[in-house]
Amino acid sequence: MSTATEQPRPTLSPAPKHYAEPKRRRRPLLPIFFWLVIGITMVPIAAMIVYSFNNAPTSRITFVWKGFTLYWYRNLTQLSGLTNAFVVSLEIAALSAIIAVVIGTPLAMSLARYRFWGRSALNSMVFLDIAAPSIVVGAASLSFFLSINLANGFTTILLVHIAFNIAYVVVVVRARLSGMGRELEDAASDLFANPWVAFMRVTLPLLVPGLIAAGLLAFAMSIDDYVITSFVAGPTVTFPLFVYGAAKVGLPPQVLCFGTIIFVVGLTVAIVNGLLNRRFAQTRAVTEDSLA
Amino acid sequence: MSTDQQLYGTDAVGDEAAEPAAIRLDGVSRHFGETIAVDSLHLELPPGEFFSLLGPSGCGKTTTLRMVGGFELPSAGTVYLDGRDVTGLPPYKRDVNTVFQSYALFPHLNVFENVAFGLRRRGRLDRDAVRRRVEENLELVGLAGFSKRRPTQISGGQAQRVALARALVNHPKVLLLDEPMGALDARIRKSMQVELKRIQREVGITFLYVTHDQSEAMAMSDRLAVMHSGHCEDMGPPVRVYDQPATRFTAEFLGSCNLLELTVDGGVARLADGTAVRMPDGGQVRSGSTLGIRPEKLLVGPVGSELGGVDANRLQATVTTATYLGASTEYELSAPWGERLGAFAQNLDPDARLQAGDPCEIVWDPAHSFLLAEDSV
Amino acid sequence: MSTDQQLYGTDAVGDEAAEPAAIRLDGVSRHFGETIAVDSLHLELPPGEFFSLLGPSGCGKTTTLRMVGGFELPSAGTVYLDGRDVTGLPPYKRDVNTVFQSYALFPHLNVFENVAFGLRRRGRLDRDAVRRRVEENLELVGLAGFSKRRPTQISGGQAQRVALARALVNHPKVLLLDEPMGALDARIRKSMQVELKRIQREVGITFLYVTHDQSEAMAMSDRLAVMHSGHCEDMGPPVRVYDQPATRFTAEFLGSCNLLELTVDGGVARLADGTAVRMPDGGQVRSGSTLGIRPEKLLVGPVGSELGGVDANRLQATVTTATYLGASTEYELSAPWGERLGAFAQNLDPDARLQAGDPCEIVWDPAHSFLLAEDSV
Amino acid sequence: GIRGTIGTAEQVNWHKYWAKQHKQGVLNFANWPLYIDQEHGHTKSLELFTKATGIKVNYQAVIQNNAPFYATIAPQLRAHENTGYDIVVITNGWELTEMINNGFLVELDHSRLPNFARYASRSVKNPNYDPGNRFTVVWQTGFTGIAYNSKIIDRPITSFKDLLDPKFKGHVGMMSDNTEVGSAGMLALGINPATSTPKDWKRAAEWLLKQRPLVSGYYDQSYIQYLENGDTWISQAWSGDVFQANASGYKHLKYVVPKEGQMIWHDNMMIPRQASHPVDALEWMNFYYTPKIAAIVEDWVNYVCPVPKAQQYVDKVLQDPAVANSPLVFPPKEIYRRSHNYALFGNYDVYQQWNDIFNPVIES
Amino acid sequence: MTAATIARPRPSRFRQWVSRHSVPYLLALPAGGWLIALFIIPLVSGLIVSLMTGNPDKGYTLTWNWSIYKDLFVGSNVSYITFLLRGLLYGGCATVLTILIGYPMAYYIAFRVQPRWKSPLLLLVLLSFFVSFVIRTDMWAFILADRGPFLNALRNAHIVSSGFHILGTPAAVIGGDTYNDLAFMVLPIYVALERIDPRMMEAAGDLYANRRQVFLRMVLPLSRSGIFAGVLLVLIDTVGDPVNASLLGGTGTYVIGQAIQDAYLTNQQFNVAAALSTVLLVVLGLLLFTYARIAGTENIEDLV
Ligand SMILES: Nc1ncnc2c1ncn2[C@@H]1O[C@H](COP(=O)(O)OP(=O)(O)OP(=O)(O)O)[C@@H](O)[C@H]1O
Ligand SMILES: Nc1ncnc2c1ncn2[C@@H]1O[C@H](COP(=O)(O)OP(=O)(O)OP(=O)(O)O)[C@@H](O)[C@H]1O
Ligand SMILES: [Mg+2]
Ligand SMILES: [Mg+2]
Repeated sequence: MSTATEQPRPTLSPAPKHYAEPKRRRRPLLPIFFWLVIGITMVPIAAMIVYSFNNAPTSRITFVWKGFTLYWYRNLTQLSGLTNAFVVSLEIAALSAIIAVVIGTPLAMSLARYRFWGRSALNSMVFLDIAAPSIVVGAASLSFFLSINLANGFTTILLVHIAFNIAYVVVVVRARLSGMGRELEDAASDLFANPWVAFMRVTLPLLVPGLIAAGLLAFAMSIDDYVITSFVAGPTVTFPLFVYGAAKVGLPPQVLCFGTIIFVVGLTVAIVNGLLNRRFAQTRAVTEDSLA
Repeated sequence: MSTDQQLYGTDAVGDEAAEPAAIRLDGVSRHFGETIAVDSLHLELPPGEFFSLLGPSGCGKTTTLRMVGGFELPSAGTVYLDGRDVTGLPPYKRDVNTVFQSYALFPHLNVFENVAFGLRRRGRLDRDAVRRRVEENLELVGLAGFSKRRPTQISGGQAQRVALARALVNHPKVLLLDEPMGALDARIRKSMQVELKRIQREVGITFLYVTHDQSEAMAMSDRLAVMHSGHCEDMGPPVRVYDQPATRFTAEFLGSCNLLELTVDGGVARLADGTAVRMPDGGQVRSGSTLGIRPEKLLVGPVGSELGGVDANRLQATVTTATYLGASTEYELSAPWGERLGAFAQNLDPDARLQAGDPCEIVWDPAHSFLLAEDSV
Repeated sequence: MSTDQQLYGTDAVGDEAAEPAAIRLDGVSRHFGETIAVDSLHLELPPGEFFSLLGPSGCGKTTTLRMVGGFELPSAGTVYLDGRDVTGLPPYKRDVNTVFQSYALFPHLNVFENVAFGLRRRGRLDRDAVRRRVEENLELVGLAGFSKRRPTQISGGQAQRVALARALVNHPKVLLLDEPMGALDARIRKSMQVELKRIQREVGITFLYVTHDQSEAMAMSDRLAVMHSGHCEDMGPPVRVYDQPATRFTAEFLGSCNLLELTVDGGVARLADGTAVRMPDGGQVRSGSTLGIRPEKLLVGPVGSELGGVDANRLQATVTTATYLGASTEYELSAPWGERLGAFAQNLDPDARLQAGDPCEIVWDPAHSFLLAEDSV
Repeated sequence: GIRGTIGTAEQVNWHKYWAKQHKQGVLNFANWPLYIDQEHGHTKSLELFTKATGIKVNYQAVIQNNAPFYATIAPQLRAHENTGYDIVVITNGWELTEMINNGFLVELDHSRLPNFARYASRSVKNPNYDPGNRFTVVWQTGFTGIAYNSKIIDRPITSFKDLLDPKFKGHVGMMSDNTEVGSAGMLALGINPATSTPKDWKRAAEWLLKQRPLVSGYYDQSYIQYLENGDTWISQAWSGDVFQANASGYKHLKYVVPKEGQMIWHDNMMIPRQASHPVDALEWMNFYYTPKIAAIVEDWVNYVCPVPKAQQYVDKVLQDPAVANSPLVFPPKEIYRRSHNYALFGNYDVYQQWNDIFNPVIES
Repeated sequence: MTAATIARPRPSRFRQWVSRHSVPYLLALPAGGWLIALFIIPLVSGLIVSLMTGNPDKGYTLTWNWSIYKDLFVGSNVSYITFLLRGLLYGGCATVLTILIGYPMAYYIAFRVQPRWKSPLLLLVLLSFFVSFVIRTDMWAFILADRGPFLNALRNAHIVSSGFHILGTPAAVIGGDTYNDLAFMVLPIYVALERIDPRMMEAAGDLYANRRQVFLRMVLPLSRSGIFAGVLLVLIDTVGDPVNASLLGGTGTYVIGQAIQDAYLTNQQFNVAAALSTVLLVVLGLLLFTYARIAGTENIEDLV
């Protein structure tokens, strides 16, 4: 207890966030409200999953329950348009996520690790990139591509998706880095590791969960984007664009199947990553505490 | 609870008839699942006393305090505040205030509003009265000019004073302090101790003070209790507890201590190498009981220096290490039978200090040593 | 830099001819925008020395260390290691290793890999050699069995040892330690100090040790430098610096200290109330210069007790507060002219202790006091 | 600056062009949703085509509306790049005119479209917007008239004037497409849209604004749902939708050809200029213009069939008299006589004028 | 200092300076360049295009036609101002709703559940994000359709009149916005609440504040930054959003987002579209800036 910190340090010494048994009485309003809202948010998801199994007569979803079937899953790829759209979305999401992580991580490092002229400008740019309304971003990008007479399509979608994914990657990775503290890199270079080796041997391994998280976030953001894409897509059709179009006249059941599949996959990935993070959490905690 | 009373011989239990104790814990326990944080604790604080809970980390000090403050409910036992059973009352219904280890100042309020918070909640005073009360309490802790500052704009020591004022302004019957100096550095800490003591004397209310720093506890308390894994090891005035600890744990926790095994033959107590030693008066020694001597009670000098009185105990030894600490020197000595002893000498002339390897003479007055019965060991 | 040498009278400067200093800082400065963290600092460490940088928070200790380690570039001045100018070299090209305040162990590597890290990077040894070196260094810090543990699975003290081993395993010419004990609690800290000193003696390499805990510095260092807002206030062996501090700051930083204004008339130095006082030998006193006496050098006794030698200085005073600290008692005394003095007495018999309000006699040997020229004040 | 469309057309020798092209076995077909036969997701017509010609069809229902779709492909067309489609289906209207005027379309080689010559109905040959079918052949024709809910409205509906009946306040549905709305307005005033002038348009707009308070909404393709569930009692409607509604159990919905007449429109197949499989596209057009295939498609789509001979096939082979005998699917001559074409917009400014007049009616 | 050590030449301080100081720029270059080229420049070019005149036939040329901003909102035959205000209104309502609904949820997770349950509950809140935005919006349209199971049930139970419908009403649009952005509000508020030291609340209790007062005087003020972050995210996202309006809305709920889309993607009035989006950006910027001033929130960047 004899460190010379002048400021009080609130996080030290175990402070129970919750009271263990014996409890004081509490009316269970909060939990009821919470679960009610959660329940409501589940409705459309449930509907999607349920109706993806509905044995609809026509190839539009209908309210009447005509019995359980796996038909739509078995004929998932029947609508070439839908399948193409989905594949395009996957490609763009994967590419944009990977590229965003690859070029976004260095930016995060320079923002988290160095003080330099123009840093705050960069920071605000990243912030603005997240904050700007997608309708504006989409419109602006389209005006840009029009003015340079670049025909819209797969490329333009990819370019723009990378642009907005960079911001998400930077935010996630930067948080991770500042959580890590630069001491470890100092230690590495003190132990004869040149900057590159220090990065490969120390920073990167500790960053991996952060990078995964960032990548997943970017992927999700990209595969789910409608507004921006709708401007720069040209004739290319992504999954959300297809769904939006089909929505006007009634969705084909396969859309729900794809939706359900995305849902299940995404959920599992998220849970796995969560567990991963939990494992890394302790290590991060240690480095953080030692900095306090 | 009788057993405890015999053991601790507390002097407070008798006079319930007169005026009720400011705080009384009656066999209070607190379990967290498996861990027993506090184990049927009995305490009794007469009004106006400065009482310290002293103990290693995790021994249950904070939990005890939190139960008095009403932040935890006891798993068993009763909490009385001047005679009234408050075991179930929520904090905001208790006439008690707390200074938290991390101060827990409200970051969104300035110093004045922080201090005024309690008064406003109670709403017994009009605005001016509140202002006056707050002003005078800031005065009291020597922060007259700081009303408008935000908690982020003041130093740790000042934050500490604000927390104190925020509690005192409500004139509580009892003030609870959980390691209030924990976050301060040695220097500020020292001055705050004096400050705190002064304030307590001025306002004259009961302080229940939690710390794991024994010198802090001894410097400030009228009485202190040494806690160990949830129960009370020893209780009494600092001098008594330091010079005549009831248990080995207390002896060692309150500062380093030489503990020597004794054997008895022919009614004479002897050390490991058979040297006969005089006992403190009234200590009836049995084989297997332990003799305790505090390092500062061991006088160390070059061989043949005539230290101590005629009836002092004497030993020959050699210095193994001498650590210079500025104001004093700490010696590690090896006794004839090989055991290591610690001694502690105030520095006067530099050349009088012994160096590692020097042979030396150790002397202590029997009255300065104490006995531990083996059962307490 | 000549001036500094006179001022510090360091003993290291002479023998450069023989072998180059392990570390030499030549007018090194470091600015961070406005703040001057380090201000043209001169240092010179002979090989094998245990040297401490001591100073309050923010005085530039860490920055100095970081410049030696190569983590910061000096704004001006030169850094020599082993006589070689390394001012511009990055850390990984310097034959220096650091024990960081927070240890900075690699959380994703186990203890063994942490320690092996440096050797692997240099790649001068084959796998077995590395294994042997790591094993023996873990041995050295007493963590033989811990190779497979992760940093999260060991205690603070152990982490500290790992950090030490990780640095030592590279056999650096110089070891830098930045408050290595900062995060440890008092008890472990004590044992680590002894441990560290032992290890330094065994490996015999130069230690540059940063701390703000003066007792730690004095206990361990061969020499220490007291830093204050970026420049060096005093430098020398602990005893010298403590007993004969060069400046007021040093005197007060190294432990509490009574500083008395002197006036001279008729060639005799007098205190505020005119009492004549004997000076330490060789101190030429001028009016306005200050007399310093450490509290432990002030003997306090009941009036008429025959303390001290014949040529000791004597004063009558009264006890204002007596703080019991177990091993010792701290007195606050009021001198006849009203000034407050601090005194410090080892506790022997409890009844010999003075209480607040008692009149008393203060005695000190002139040799135990020291003079500060007013310019240094 | 942003490049415009005018002057981007270049002279092409179409004989040379077609001489260079040959079949590649792939066809990218961009069409509207629910606009081709679907049986549990299988499209018989296309499967037959693939079986017959070995051309794999990549059918994409990506066209929601003419204008948006045209806007998405326009940049490519201007830049003379491939839009990725070999056939697109677009209604006669400004977008189509635009594409023809600017040379965004491949001139069809009718020597390879014998079936069109043989089977196509006179109504789809040599239309005013594409004389001689140089660039387009019709996919489906449709009528825009009035539909009403005979359960609620007991009196007969005969005229656009009925859309002005205060009794129907809040239950009148109109189209959100400004061409449809505008045309309806003019028919109501007895003006033939095909020959109308901006002055007529303004009068129509006034009539529509007068009617606005009665209107419950200006709907896109979802208008039919509002009719079916009774939210709207009377509405502007497309013949095919009403027919499908009748087929799926909403017998009480009646389609009326108002006495002022109705609008007729054609959705046309065409080949974008830089399409990479024009020969395959022609083969499909030719294949489609056979009674059998037209019938298969028609039996599901229920608009107006461009191939009269398909009627027998629907009747005899597909055993679907309801469709076969419907005057809406295989209309008699006099129905055509009472049908009017849309106004033709020579250039963008005219079209813009139209928008400026009619958008305020709809957008609000 | 032996002659040897003095004589040894020292490496150029300048070179080291450069080598050390160029690192951050090199690291920032790829992504920074990307953002400038494909985010900043487009934003600017959006402004430029808005100052062009022409039509898709003739093309558009830059004529610095500032008057377009006046023409759009003053005496235009299409009342864009209405669409803008409508967008702001819907966005505002949705934002308020997300606060009212999201705050209790965040509070529940932050203070009322055991630590090990927190991340699972957060995941629940985020669950809807695992379904494509358009799908989940359209599923609402599907469920709430006038002849859909939900309304039929209500009608059969005679809870609502046969004329009653949800789709096409502003309520539907606002509801959709609220549903889609709820998590954007819950997360930042949760983070802010997590930062509150529980002992702070105990201290309040210790100073005679009952639970209501603890909330009003401690928790709410301390979670302000979280609310601000939430408002930032939700408002920005909902004001411009065309999807909810067009899938759940009707003819009376036409908003600025749709106007921009139609101007670009239907009528090809590039200059109009660009102008509208520029206006939207500016209006939102001003709104949030003033709010930041009022709420006195420090450094907005931290919130993301
Ligand atoms: N809310 C809680 N849930 C579970 N265990 C708890 C809780 N609070 C305290 N404990 C346990 O009870 C024991 C006593 O805790 P307490 O905080 O009272 O010790 P302490 O004496 O205050 O320690 P320190 O000096 O470090 O503050 C410890 O073992 C601690 O782990
Ligand atoms: N990277 C930096 N940027 C700006 N100022 C700095 C930086 N590092 C240190 N300083 C300033 O330089 C001065 C010295 O800092 P330094 O860390 O060396 O002090 P210190 O003696 O190590 O203090 P402590 O004992 O608290 O570690 C301080 O005022 C600090 O604020
Ligand atoms: Mg505690
Ligand atoms: Mg430091």
